[in-house]
Amino acid sequence: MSHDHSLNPETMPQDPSKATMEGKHKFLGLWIFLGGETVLFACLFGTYLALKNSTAGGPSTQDLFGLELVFLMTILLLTSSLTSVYAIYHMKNNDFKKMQLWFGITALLGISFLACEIYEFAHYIHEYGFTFRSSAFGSAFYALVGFHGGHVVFGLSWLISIMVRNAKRGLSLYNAPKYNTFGLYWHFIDVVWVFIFTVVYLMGMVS
Amino acid sequence: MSIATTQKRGFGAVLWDYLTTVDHKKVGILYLIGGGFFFLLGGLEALIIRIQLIKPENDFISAGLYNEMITMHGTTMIFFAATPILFGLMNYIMPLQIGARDVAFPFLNSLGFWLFFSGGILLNLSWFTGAPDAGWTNYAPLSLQSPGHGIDYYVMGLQLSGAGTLMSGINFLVTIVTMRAPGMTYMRMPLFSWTTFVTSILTLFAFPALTVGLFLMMFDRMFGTAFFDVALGGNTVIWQHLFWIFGHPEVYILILPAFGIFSEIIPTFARKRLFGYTAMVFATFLIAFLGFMVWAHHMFTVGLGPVANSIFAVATMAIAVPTGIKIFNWLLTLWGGSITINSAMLWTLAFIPSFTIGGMTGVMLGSSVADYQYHDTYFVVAHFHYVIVGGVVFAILAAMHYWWPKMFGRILHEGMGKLAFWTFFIGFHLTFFIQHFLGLMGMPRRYWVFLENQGLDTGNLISTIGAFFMTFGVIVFLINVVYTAVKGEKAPADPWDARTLEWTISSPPAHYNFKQLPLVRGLDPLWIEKTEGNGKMTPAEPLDEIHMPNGSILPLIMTFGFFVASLGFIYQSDHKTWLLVVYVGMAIALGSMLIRSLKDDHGHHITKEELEREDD
Amino acid sequence: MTDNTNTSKINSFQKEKNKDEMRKQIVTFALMIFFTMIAFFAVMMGVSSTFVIPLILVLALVQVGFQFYYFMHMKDKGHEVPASLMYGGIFVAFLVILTFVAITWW
Amino acid sequence: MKGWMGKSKALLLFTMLALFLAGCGKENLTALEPKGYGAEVSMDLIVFPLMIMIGVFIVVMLIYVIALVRFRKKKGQEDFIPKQVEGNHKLETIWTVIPIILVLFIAVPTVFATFDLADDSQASEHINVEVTGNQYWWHFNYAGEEIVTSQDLYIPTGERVYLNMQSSDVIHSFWIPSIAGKMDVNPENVNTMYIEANEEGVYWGKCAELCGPSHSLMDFKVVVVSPEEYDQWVSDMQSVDPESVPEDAVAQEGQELFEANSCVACHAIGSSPAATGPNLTNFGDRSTVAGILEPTKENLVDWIMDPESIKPGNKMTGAYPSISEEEANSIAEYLMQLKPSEITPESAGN
Ligand code: HEA
Ligand code: HEA
Ligand SMILES: [Cu+2]
Repeated sequence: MSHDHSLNPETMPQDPSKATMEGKHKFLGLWIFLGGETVLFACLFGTYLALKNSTAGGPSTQDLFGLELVFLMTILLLTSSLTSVYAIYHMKNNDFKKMQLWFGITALLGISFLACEIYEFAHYIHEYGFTFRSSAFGSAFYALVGFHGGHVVFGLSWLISIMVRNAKRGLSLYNAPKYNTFGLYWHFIDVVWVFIFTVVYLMGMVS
Repeated sequence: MSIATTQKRGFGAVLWDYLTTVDHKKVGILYLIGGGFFFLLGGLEALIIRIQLIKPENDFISAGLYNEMITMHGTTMIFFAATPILFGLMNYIMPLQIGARDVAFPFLNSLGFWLFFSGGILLNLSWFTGAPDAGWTNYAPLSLQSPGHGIDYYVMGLQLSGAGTLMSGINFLVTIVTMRAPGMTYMRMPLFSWTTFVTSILTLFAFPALTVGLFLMMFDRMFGTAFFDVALGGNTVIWQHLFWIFGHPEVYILILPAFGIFSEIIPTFARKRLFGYTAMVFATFLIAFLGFMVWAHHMFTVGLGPVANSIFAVATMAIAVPTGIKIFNWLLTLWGGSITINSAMLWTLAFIPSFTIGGMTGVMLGSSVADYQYHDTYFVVAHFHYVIVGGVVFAILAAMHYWWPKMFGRILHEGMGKLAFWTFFIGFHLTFFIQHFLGLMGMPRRYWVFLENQGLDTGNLISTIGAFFMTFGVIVFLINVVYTAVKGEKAPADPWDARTLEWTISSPPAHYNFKQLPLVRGLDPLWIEKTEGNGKMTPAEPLDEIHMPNGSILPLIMTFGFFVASLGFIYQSDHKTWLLVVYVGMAIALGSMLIRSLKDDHGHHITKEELEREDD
Repeated sequence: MTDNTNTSKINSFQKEKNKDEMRKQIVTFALMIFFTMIAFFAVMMGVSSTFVIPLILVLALVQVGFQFYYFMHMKDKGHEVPASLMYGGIFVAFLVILTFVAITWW
Repeated sequence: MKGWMGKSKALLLFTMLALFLAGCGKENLTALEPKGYGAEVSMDLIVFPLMIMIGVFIVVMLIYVIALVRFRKKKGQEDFIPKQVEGNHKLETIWTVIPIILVLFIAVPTVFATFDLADDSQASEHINVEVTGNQYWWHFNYAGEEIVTSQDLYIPTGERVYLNMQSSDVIHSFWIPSIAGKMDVNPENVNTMYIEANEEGVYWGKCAELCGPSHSLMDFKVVVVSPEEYDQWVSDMQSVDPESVPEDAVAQEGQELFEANSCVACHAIGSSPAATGPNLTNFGDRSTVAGILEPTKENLVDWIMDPESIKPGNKMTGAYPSISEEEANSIAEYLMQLKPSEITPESAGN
């Protein structure tokens, strides 16, 4: 068949994710989107920085944050970035099973990160009564960190749906770009987190 | 031929075709229809504003309704008329100009359109329950205090359409980067394609700021957060920054495509290559770059302090330089040419002085200390209508006359074109020139009434009369459209003896645009072939089957889901059962996304035989 | 299709190249973890804020540089467009944050 | 057509200049005839750039008109193909460099003036007034003087008056076109500006930031008097006895009604800085009722009876039990006789 995109040793290109026009489009499109997301997060960071001292008598950064959990979350997310790189590495070697495996690990790490975040928020709400309505600081904190969390949720759903969808199909020129684009997105989530743990948590603990 | 078959199909089939289309040309036409509709609506609102201000202390409409009227006029015109009409033109023309069969993301393209359209509909639904009334700039805390759901409609409507616009921007960028025809290097791209590219970059970086601003506004209004709530430590100036970080680039999102349009029309009708092409491209980038560094010129009176005011004042004035480069390059393109003046060219020629006046008042506004007087007066209203109407609206009308034959296969009637032009042009200057003085004479903007004995009566009367002239012009144009559709002269492929690729294919083009991709040998490829070759493009590839995407109803369904969810969000603050509507809406939207990602869609192929058969 | 046979038949030069790159990425990762630890450690030790804030910000920037250039391949050929748009985004982001830090409050 | 267009532009320019030189608008409202320091500084930066713009515009139009006249497609030369010029470095340099220079001409004085008008280092040596913007009226509290007024701001000629402005609700903007440019009045911070008037008179002030339905009705007045008269006014205002009982019987009844209907809950008489409603200490001297109406008793009665019909969305509507016309009349009588000073807008030359 002339339109069969599935791979065999003879048709295997150097980088299956960029062998088709569609693949290239997706990849470039996501990159460009990330350029826009940079501004989006900058606006949230800006808002947070402007409002972080407006606690309206409620708890402040130093009252709330504990670094142990944040450190754990950071390691989880950074590691998930590495595992996704591993997965892409296997994709380039056309090793579908290993790719799925490493992406699976990535998903697990992402889920654990999310679990920590949910625990953290619940802790603030129950222990300190600190919600997004408490003060301008509260609003800005939950908006920024929550928006990032939302990205993680979206990334996970994306990953899981392509993994499930393609579980039985093997690697092809049609689905390789999807994995690759996802990988890019996931790294970006990591980038944002690096700034969050630095600007929100670490700088919040220094005063 | 394919047009003939289109005409023979029933109304239902045509409708279904448009609802499911992913063809960039049809999406473009949808944008034009949608944007045109909202332009009429916005114009009607403008007319009501002007009638209210025809005499002092008039009570044609009430104070509350007046504020709703200006808010809806500004919002509708900027977000739902000017921007989408320009995006429609980009959609239709840009792929043809760069020699592409399609855009990079056809599905996303149609989703972008539907999101824009549903946003506009959502916003206008608010007329039934109370429209937003805090100005198109929607400053907090006035917008937080506004009773009813008007502002909520504003927030959700703009959020929907903003998402659509962002998608289109990304789509255009990828299309231009990856899909140029063989030989179409960046520096051979027509200026309209260049401005599409730069406009898309602006969209990409500007709209996220609006998205965030609207999110914060939505949460403050609907879920009780405190971003702008001073009592809990919030800060209303944050909204102003976010709005203008978006808002100023937005005005360049409007004007740059307009510049692109004029840069196509002037060379065509002067029969002369665009003077200083490289400088034009460079100036476009410079305007975009500077456009991100001036937003606080809308906030000179906020009290940001002299340092910030000075920096932003100087940066603002700097934009005069690249814009001046453009103006002079157009003039020098005319110089030494062989100029034909028809309707398209009339709008173009009228643009140059009109926009120059608007730009120059812009530079005057940029002088922060003078702006302490100008700010929030009719002087500003005059400035921005001079640049927007004299720049953007003139450009849209010029483009309509210029590209109408390409898009619809018929040429607009010249006589009516000229009549519409002259009445609109005269009306425009009548309406807005006098407003400079009204402003300086002490008339602030957004005034429901002006009092007697303040020396403002005559000016306002003249201004209103002008608005009626403009209305007449618009109506003549509408009649022209109908007349042309019924009786218009059929258009050949290249009615204007033009220079760029879109004129190498039939009017209107086949749905795959180019049977064989053309080989581009330089700037103004068609012109080159006309003067050096046989007048036809050399194909860059043998005739072969063409891969095209499949149509899909999913974008519409997805949009419908978001639309329903937005309504739910708006009303859930009244009663929590509305959350159900949110869930249903989101389920529809996410469900169709899921279908989209699970169902493989490889598109379809047009076989070689079919293509050969279509060969006349 | 059976993966194992496929893998073995892939151009061995290409495979070597992939492996090489993977090795670099692991080094990158190790460095990132290392930087993270320094940042957390500095804050927990209560180093003076005039010193620690610039330090952690620089560490964050370097880490993000690694992510972009190695993990996201921005250093590779064919990434000119993404790179320039990313720089554009970063430029706007910089202006935005500068504003909110410097002039939102009086 | 081309000729027509050129001429119409020239005509427009000419009318513009004519209007400009003649000065236009109401003299105590227009920004074009400055009567104070801020307005003068702004005016300089309006006129000078305008001159540059007119110059640039003439150049643009010259090239434009000549090009259109000379290079129209000629009859009999339909196939003429002009020379395809790519560009011209010399020209392009010229029209890049000259605008840069022109812009610098505007930018430099702008920066100086910006710093000049933002200078509040001498605030403590001058009169300071706390200005509060409210939907839809203005409150003035003379710092350290125990004087409070609303709607009418009294200032002496030739002296800087520092205004420290904050809003109690939404953003407003304080603007007296003939005396100084505007400054926003924000809810979250105090903005300071100074005004300095040269000529005695009563000047119109306006709210310039959309603040609700009656935004266009949020006018106020600045009463500029000589320094001696100002001192007189200050001492008059300071010696007001808020408890004093009017002589006229109707007015006495009005005073009782004023208290019984809880008008006093919002409206202070005397120097109380409370600002729920406008301070009425010198109501009889006011230049307007409600900021916009002629200062007559009939207008005041109308206002008290139904403020909503006069200023839609105002905060007084519904704040008190409904009142009969007769009662309103008595209250009006009481308020109109609150005339603590000889120095009034009328004496300042309304
Ligand atoms: C298409 C839309 C558009 C365009 C292109 C522009 C272009 C410009 N605008 Fe305008 N502007 C608006 C739309 C636009 N604006 C809107 C909608 C508002 C109000 C929003 C609201 O509050 O509701 C606004 C408000 C606005 C303000 C705020 C006023 C206030 O609220 O107080 C300022 C202040 O600096 C300003 C400046 C400028 C400048 C310097 C340019 C420059 O880009 C102009 C450059 C062009 C020229 C200068 C002419 C050609 C040049 C030459 C011939 C060369 C030689 C010239 C010189 C040496 C001077 N604009
Ligand atoms: C693209 C932008 C755009 C365009 C094209 C226009 C076009 C016009 N605008 Fe304006 N305007 C704005 C953007 C725009 N405007 C913005 C952003 C504001 C600020 C809002 C705010 O303060 O928040 C504003 C504010 C504004 C004001 C100030 C209101 C105030 O401050 O109180 C005025 C007053 O004269 C005005 C007038 C006009 C007029 C007469 C036109 C004319 O050019 C319109 C011409 C068109 C028509 C006259 C259409 C005629 C057609 C019909 C009547 C047919 C109708 C038929 C059907 C519906 C089937 N506009
Ligand atoms: Cu602007």
